[in-house]
Amino acid sequence: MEKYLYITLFAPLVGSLFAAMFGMKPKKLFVGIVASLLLFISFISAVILLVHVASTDEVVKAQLFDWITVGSLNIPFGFVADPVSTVMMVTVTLVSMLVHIYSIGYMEHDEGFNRFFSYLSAFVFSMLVLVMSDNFAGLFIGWEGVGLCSWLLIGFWYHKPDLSRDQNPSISPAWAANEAFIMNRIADLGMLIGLFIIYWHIGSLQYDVVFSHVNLFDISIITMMGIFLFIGAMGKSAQFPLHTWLADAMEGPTPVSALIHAATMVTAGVYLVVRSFPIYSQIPEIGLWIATLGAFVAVFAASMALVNTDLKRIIAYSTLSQLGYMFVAAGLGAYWVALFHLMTHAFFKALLFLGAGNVMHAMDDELNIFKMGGLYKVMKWTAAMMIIASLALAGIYPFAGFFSKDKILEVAFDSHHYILWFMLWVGAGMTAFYSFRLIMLVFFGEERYKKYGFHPHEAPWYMLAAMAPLALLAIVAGFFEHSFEEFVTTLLPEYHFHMEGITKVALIGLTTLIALSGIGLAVYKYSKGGFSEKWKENPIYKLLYNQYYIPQLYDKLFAQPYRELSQIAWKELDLRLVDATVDFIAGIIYATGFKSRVVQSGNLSKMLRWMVIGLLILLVLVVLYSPVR
Amino acid sequence: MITLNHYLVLAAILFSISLVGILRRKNLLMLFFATEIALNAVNIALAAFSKFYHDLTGQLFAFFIIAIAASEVAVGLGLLIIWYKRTGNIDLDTLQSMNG
Amino acid sequence: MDYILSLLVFFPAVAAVLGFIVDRDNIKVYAITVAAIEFVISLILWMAYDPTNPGFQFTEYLPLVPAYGINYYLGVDGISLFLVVLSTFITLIGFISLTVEDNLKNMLISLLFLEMTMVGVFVALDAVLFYIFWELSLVPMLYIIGYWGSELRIYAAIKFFLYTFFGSLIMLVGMLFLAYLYYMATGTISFSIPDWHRLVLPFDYQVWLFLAFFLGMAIKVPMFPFHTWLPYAHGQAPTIGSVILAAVLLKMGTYGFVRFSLPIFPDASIALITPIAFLAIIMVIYTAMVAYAQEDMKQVIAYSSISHMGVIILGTFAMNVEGIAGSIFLMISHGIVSGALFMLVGNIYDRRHTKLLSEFGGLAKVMPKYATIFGIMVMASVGLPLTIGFVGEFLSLMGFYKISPSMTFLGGMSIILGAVYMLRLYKTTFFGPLTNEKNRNLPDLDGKELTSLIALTAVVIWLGINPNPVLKPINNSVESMLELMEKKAVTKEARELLHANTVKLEAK
Amino acid sequence: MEPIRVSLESLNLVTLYPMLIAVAGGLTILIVDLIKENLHKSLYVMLSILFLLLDLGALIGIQINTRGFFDVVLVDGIAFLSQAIIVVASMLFIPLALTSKRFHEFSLPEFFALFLFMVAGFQFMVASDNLIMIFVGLETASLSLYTLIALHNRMKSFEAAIKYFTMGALAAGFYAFGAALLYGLSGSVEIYKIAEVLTDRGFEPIWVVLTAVAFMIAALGFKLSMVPFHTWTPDVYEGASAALAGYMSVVPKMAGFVVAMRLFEFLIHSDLVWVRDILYLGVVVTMTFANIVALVQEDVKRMLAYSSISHAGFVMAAIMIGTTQANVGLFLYWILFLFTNLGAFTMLWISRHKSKIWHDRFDHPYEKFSGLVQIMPMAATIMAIFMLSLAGVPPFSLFWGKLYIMGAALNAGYIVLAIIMALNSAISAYYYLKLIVYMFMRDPVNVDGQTIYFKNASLSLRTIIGISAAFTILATAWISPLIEIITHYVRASGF
Repeated sequence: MEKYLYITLFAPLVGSLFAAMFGMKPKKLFVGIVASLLLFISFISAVILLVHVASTDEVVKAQLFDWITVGSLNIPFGFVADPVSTVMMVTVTLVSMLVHIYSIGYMEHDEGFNRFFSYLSAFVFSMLVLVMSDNFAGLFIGWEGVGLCSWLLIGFWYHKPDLSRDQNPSISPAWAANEAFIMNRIADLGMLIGLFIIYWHIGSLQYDVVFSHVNLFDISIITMMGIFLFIGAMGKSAQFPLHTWLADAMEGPTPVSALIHAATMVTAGVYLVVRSFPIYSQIPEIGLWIATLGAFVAVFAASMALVNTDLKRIIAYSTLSQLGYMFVAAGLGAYWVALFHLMTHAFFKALLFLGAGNVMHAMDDELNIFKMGGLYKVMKWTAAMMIIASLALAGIYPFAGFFSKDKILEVAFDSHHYILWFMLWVGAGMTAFYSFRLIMLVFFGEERYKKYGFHPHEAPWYMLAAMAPLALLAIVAGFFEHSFEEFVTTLLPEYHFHMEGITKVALIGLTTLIALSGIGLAVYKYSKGGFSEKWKENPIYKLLYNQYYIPQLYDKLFAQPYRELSQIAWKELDLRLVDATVDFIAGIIYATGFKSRVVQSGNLSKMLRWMVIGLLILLVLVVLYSPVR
Repeated sequence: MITLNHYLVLAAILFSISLVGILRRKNLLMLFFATEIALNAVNIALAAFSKFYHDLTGQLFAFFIIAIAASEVAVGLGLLIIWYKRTGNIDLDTLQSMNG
Repeated sequence: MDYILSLLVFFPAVAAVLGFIVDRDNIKVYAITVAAIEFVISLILWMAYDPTNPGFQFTEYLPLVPAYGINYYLGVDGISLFLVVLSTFITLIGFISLTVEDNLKNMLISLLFLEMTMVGVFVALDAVLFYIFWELSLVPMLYIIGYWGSELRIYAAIKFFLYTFFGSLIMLVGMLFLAYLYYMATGTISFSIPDWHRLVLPFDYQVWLFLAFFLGMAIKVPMFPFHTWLPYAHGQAPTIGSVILAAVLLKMGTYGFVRFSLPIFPDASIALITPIAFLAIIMVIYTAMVAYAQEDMKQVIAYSSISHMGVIILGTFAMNVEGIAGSIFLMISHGIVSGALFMLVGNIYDRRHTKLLSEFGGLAKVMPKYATIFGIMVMASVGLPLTIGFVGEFLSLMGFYKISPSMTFLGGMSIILGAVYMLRLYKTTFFGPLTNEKNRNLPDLDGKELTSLIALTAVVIWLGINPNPVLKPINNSVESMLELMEKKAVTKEARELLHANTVKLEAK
Repeated sequence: MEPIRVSLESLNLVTLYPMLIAVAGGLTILIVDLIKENLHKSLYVMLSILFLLLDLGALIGIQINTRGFFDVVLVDGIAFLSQAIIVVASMLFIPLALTSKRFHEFSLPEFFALFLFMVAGFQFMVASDNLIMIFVGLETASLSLYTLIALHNRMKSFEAAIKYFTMGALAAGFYAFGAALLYGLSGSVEIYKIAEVLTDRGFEPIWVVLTAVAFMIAALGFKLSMVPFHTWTPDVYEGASAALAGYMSVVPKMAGFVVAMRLFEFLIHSDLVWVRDILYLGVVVTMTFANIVALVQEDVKRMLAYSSISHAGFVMAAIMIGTTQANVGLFLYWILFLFTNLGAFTMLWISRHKSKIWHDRFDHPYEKFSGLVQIMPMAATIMAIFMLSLAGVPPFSLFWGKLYIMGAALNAGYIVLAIIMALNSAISAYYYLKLIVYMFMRDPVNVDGQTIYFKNASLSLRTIIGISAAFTILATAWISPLIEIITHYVRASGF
C-alpha cells in the first residue's frame, strides 16, 4: 500500500516539476493536460487508499528517510494514511484535479499558463504533505509549503501596480501576496513555539508518540500546546484577527481562490485542530474558546458579505464564516462533524468559486455584481450550478450543506452553548441571504451589464464538465453522513447527541426556517431592484462595507508605525548614535594628536624647557609621592 | 668651618643657575656656557665627595667630566660656527624649520 | 592523508605566490583551477572524515616556539569541518562568478591568500596559530575593499580593519593570560586549544577572560552594538568581497564562540547567557527593522545577515545539542544563502551600476531566471522548510526555547521580520509594473552566472531536504563538547543547567 | 711609596678587544686616507665591515661574565648580546653608504672613522657597570653621532645636530649630577656596589636616593626618547639622512636599554615602589603620546620617528617589569625591531630624491607613495609588510615581540599595562595603514614613476632590504632559536 501513498504524494510534484520545465516558455496546452492527468492518478490512488483503509481498519504508514536528526530530536519524512488523512487526501486531490481541468480553460489566454500549473501542482503536493505527514514537523513543511504556493499564486499577476485602498481594497496582487505570507508567518511563529513546547516535554514530534504521552502532563502544559498550535491554525484559517489576508487573496486567479482559499489550504487550520484532538479533548475550556471565536467569525464574516459588491470577496467572506462554523464544531469536540463540514464545504465552495470564474470570464474580469444581472439567459449551466452551490451553502435539504451545517448547530445546542447556537443560527440566515443576493444580482433582474457594454458568453463545455462532479457532490455528499461518521470515528472520538428527537426536529425546523427566510428576503428584495440607495449612507452599511475598517486600522496600528520606527532605527539610532559614537571616539583620538603637536614646537629652547620640566616633575614627585614601602 | 654640605649647596646652586640659563638664554653660545656650568657644578660635588670619602674615584670622575666637557665644547663650537656661517646669527629661535 | 590539512591551508598560498608569474589574461583560469582543486581536497577531507569519532581528526603537531608553548597544531572536528568546506566552496563559486576587470591579478592573488587564512582559522588548534590566521585574514580583505570598492571604500576598509584589529588585540591579551593561567595550573605553558579545553578555571577568571574573548568575537560577528563597520564594509566592498565577508569571515566570530568561549569558560558562558541573548535579540529585531528601512539592496542583505547572526548567537548559547548544532548549521546555511544573495545583487549591479531599490521594479518580467533564483534564495533566507535556511533557524530557536521561552519568542521574531524586509525587497525589485525604462531590456543571467548560482541553489535545496550528512558529525562533536563542559563546570548553576538541558518526560 | 704593579693577565684585555678593534679600524681608515687621497667610498665601507667582523669575532671569543681592565669592563650576558646587536646593526647600516646617488658625507673617510668610534663608544657603554665608563662611552658615541648627523650637510641636518647636541649636553649634565649623587650616597661608582650599599642602608636618606634616580631617569630618558625628553627625536630623524635615522632608532636605544637595565634592575626589585610607578607612568605616557602624535604626521619619516618612540616606550615596559622573561622579551623585541625598522628606513633611503619634488619641506610625504603598487608592486608589498610588522600584525616579526612582552607583562601581573599596550597597538595600526592605503588604494600622482622613485637604489641597498624583509616575513622560523639564545645569555647575567 505504501506504493499508493507515494503515488498520491508525488504525482503532483512530478506534474509541478514538469510544468516548471516550461515555466518560462510560451503557453503549452499539454502542460496543463499532463498536470491534470497526474492529479487524476494521484486522486485514484488516494481513493484506493481510502477504500483500503476503510475496508481493512489498518493504517498505512511509510517512511522515506530521516530529515533532521540532532540530539534526541529525530524527524523522519514519515507519512500516514489513516481515516482522517485519507478523507483529506481524497477531498484535496479530487477538488484539485477538477480545478486543474477547469484551469486549462480558465487560464487559456494567460501567458503564465505553464507557470500557473507548476505552482498549482506544487500547491497540491504541499497540501498533501500537510495532511499525510505523520509528525508535526512534516505538517509544518506542508504548512509553509502551501503558504509559499499561495504567495506565488496570489501574486500570480505580479505585474499589476499598487493602487490605493479605495480603488482596489486589496492594494495589488503582489501586496496581497506579501500580506498573506506575513500574516501566516505571524501565526507560524506561534505554531513553532507550540512545536518547541511539545518537543521539550515529550521529546518527539511524531503524532503517535505525542498523543500517547500527552495525557501524562500537567494540564497547564497541554493548555500551552493547545493555545500555540491554535495560533498557527488561526493564521492559515484566517480567523480573527488574522483574517484580513483572505479577502485580499482574491487578487489571485479564480481557480486559485477556489482551490486554495476555499476548499483546501484555509481548512488546514481545522485539520490541525481535528488532527490533534487528543490535545484539545484534554482542554475543553480552550475548545470552548475556539468555538466562541469560530462563532464570532461566522457572524462577523457573514455580516461583511451582506453588503459587499465584489463577486469574489462575497464568497471569500462566506468561506471565512464557514471556517468559523468548522471551528465551532472542532472546538466543541465534535471533530468528525468539523471534518465533515470541511469536506462538503470544499465541494460546494469550490463549485461556487468556479462558477464565479465563469461569470468573470463572461464579464471579462468585471467583479462588481451591480454591473451584472440577468446573466441566467446567457449562462444557464453556470447559473444552475451556482444556485445548487448556494443552496448547499445555505443549508437547504437535501443539499450537502444541510447535513453538515445543521449538525454543527445541533452540536452547539446539544452542548448547551445556546449563545453560540444562536449566533450560528443568525449566521445561517445571513449566509442564505447574501448567497442569494449574489445569485439574484448576477443571474436575474435587469441586465445591467448591457450598459457597460459586456458581451457575456457561456464557458466552454470542459470547464462546465469540470464543475459538474462538484455540483453532483454538493447535492449528494450529505447522504454519506453516517458512513463518513463511522469511518472517521474509528480514529476520532464520537460525539454523542443526547437530546430526544423532538428538539432535534425543532432545531432543524428553525434552521431551515431562517435559511429559507433569508433566501426569501433576498429573492423578494432583489427581484424588486434591491434596497434603496440611502442604505449606502447608513453608518452600519459603511462599517460593513469597509470591513469594519480593520485593514485601515492595521495600517495605522502596525504597518505605518513599523515603517517609521525602522526609519528612526536606521537614520537616528544606527547612524546618529551607534556609528557616530565609534567615529566620535576615533575622532577624539585623532584630534588629541593635533592638540599634542604643540609640544613639538621645534623651538630649541622650548624643547630644553620640556626636558627641564620633565626633570622638575620627577623631582616634585619625589617630594609629593613619597614611596610607599 | 666649611663642611661637605656647603660644597653640595654650592654645587646645587650652580646647577640651578645653569638650568635657569638653559631656560632663559636664547643665544646658542650662552647655552653652551650654561651646560658647562652644570658640569662644573657636578665637578665640585664630586671633588667634595671624594675628599669626604678619602677616595680618588670622585676626582677621577671629575677629570673625565672635564675632558668630556672640553670635547663637547669642541663639537658644539664646530656646529655653532657652521650654523653661524650659514645663517649669520646664533639665535635659538632661528632653528625651528622642523616642527610638528 | 596525514598532512591533508597543511595541504589544504597552504596550497592556495603557494598557488598565490606562483600566481604572480602567471600571465594577466590567463590568471582567472588559473585561479579557478586552483580554487577547484582546493575544493576537491576539502571534499576528500569530508569523505575521509570519520563522523562517528567526535574528537579532532587529521591532527598535525609540530613545535613552533616550544619555549613559549606555541605549536603548529592543526586538526578538524565536526564543528569546523563544514566551515572549511564552506570556505573553499564559496571561494570557488566566487571566482566563477567574478566580473572584475580592473587589476584582476592582484585581486585573485589576494583572494587566494584570503582563502588560506579562512581555512587556517578553522583548522588551527593552537590559539596563536588561530590568531595569526584570524588577523591575517584582515589584510587581503582590507585591500579588496579598499581598492575595488566604491566611493567610501577607504573609509570602510580602514574602519573594518581597525575595528576588528582592536577587538582581536584584546582577545590576544585574553589568550596570553589564559596561557599564563594554564602555566600556573600545570607548570607547562601551552596555547593549544585542546589543552585549554581541559583547563578548569575559577569563576571570576572565567568571566574576565570570557569578556576579553567576547570583544574580539563580538566585533567580528558583528554583534550589536559593534556592528556598524559591517554596513560600510558590505556597502562599499565589491561583490566578491561581500560574498566572502558575509559567507565566511563573519562565521569566524561565531565559530570562535563555539570553539573557545563555551568549552573553555562554561560557567561564565552560562552565567552570561541572559545579557548575550539580550544583545542577540536586539540584533534580531533592531537590525531587521534597519534592514527594512534601507534604500540599497545590498544594505538590506548586509543588515539581514546581522539579524541572522543574532539567531546563530541564540543557538550557540542554548547550551544544548539542538541549539549549538543548529547554530553551526545555520552558520553554513547563512554562508551559502547570504553569499548567493550578494552575488545576485552583484549581477544586477553589473548590469545597471546601481543598487538602489528605487531604480528597480517589475524585473520578474524581464529577467525570469534571475527572479526565480532570487526568489529561492529569499525563501531560503526567511527560512522556509526544505530549504537550507529552515533547519538551522528551527534548531537554534528550538534549542534556546529550553533556556528561555520568552526570549525565544522575541528571537523568533526573525521569521516574521525577516519575511517583512525580504518580501519588501523582492516586491519592490521584481513585482509591480516595469516602470524604469533602463530596465526594459536587461539581459537575463548568462551561463557563467547561472553555473555559480545553480550550484548554490542545488546546495540550498539538497541540504534543506537532507541535512543529516552535515548534522551528524556536528551533532557528535557538539555532544562530546557538552559532556566536557558539564564535567568541568565549577558552579552549581552551570552544572545543573547543562545537566537538565535535554528532553525529559515529566509526568505529572 | 712603593710602585703599583699591574699584571697584564689581571687586566684581562680580552674583554677590551672588541672596542679596541673598532677604534683601531677608525684610525686605520684615517691613516689610509692620509697615505692616499680621495679613495672611493666602497673601500671605506668594506674596510669598516671587515673591522666590524673582526670586532664581532673578538666579541664571540670572550667567555661570559668576565671583568677586566681594572674591573671596569664587565662582559656579562646582556653586554655580550647588546654588543652583538650593536655590531650587527652597524654592519647592516654601513652598506647603505653605497647609494647610487652621491651624498658627499660618504666620500669622507672621517664619516667612517667617526662611525667606528661611535660603535666603540656604544660598546663601552654597554660593557661596563661603572658609571664613569658608561658616561665616557655614552659621550664618545654621542659626540660622534652629532657629527655624523651634521655631516649630511644641509640646513636641516645642522639644525638637527645642534638640537640634538644641546639637549644631549643637558642630558649629560643630568647624568653627571645623578652619578655624583649616587657616588655621594654610596662612595662608589660601580653599580653593583652602589646597589649593595644602598640596599644595606635601606635606601636612606630616601629622598636623596630618589633625586639621584630622578636625574638618572631624565638622562636615560633622553637617550631612550621617553616623553617628555623625546622632543629631539622627530626633528633629528627628519634632519638626518634616512639611513642614519634608521640606525639611530635602533642602536643608541639598545645601548640605553642596557644601561637602564643595569641601573634600575636593583631599584625595581627593591621595595622602592616609587621607581616602578614612575617608570610605569613614563612607559604609558611615552607609548600613548607618541602614537597619538604619529597619527597626524604628513611625512613618513617623521611618522616612523614617532612610531619608534612609541616602540621604545613599549620596550621600556620590559625593564619596568624586570622579570627574566621581560628582559628576554626586550632583546627579542629589539632584534626584531632592528630588522623591520632598518628595512623601513632603508626603503625611505632608497626612495630618497635630492630635489624636493613632493613637498617643500618633507622628503617622504605620504603622497609620494600613493599608487606605488602599480609602479613597483614588489617594493610596495615589502614596504607594506614592514608596516604590518610594525603594527604587530601576525605572523610578521614584531608581532612575536609584542606577544612576548605582553605575555611577560601578564605573567608579572601587569594586566592593565598589557591592555594599554594592546590599545596602543590598535591605535598605531592606523598610521601604518595610512601608508598602505596610499600605496595600494590610491593612484599614482606622478606618471613617469620609474624615473622618480628609487633613484637611490643600488645593489647593496637592495641586499639590505632583502635581508630585513626575509627576516621580517620568516620571523616565525627564527623566533624559537632566538628566544633560546637570548634566554641563555640573559640568565647567565642574572637578569
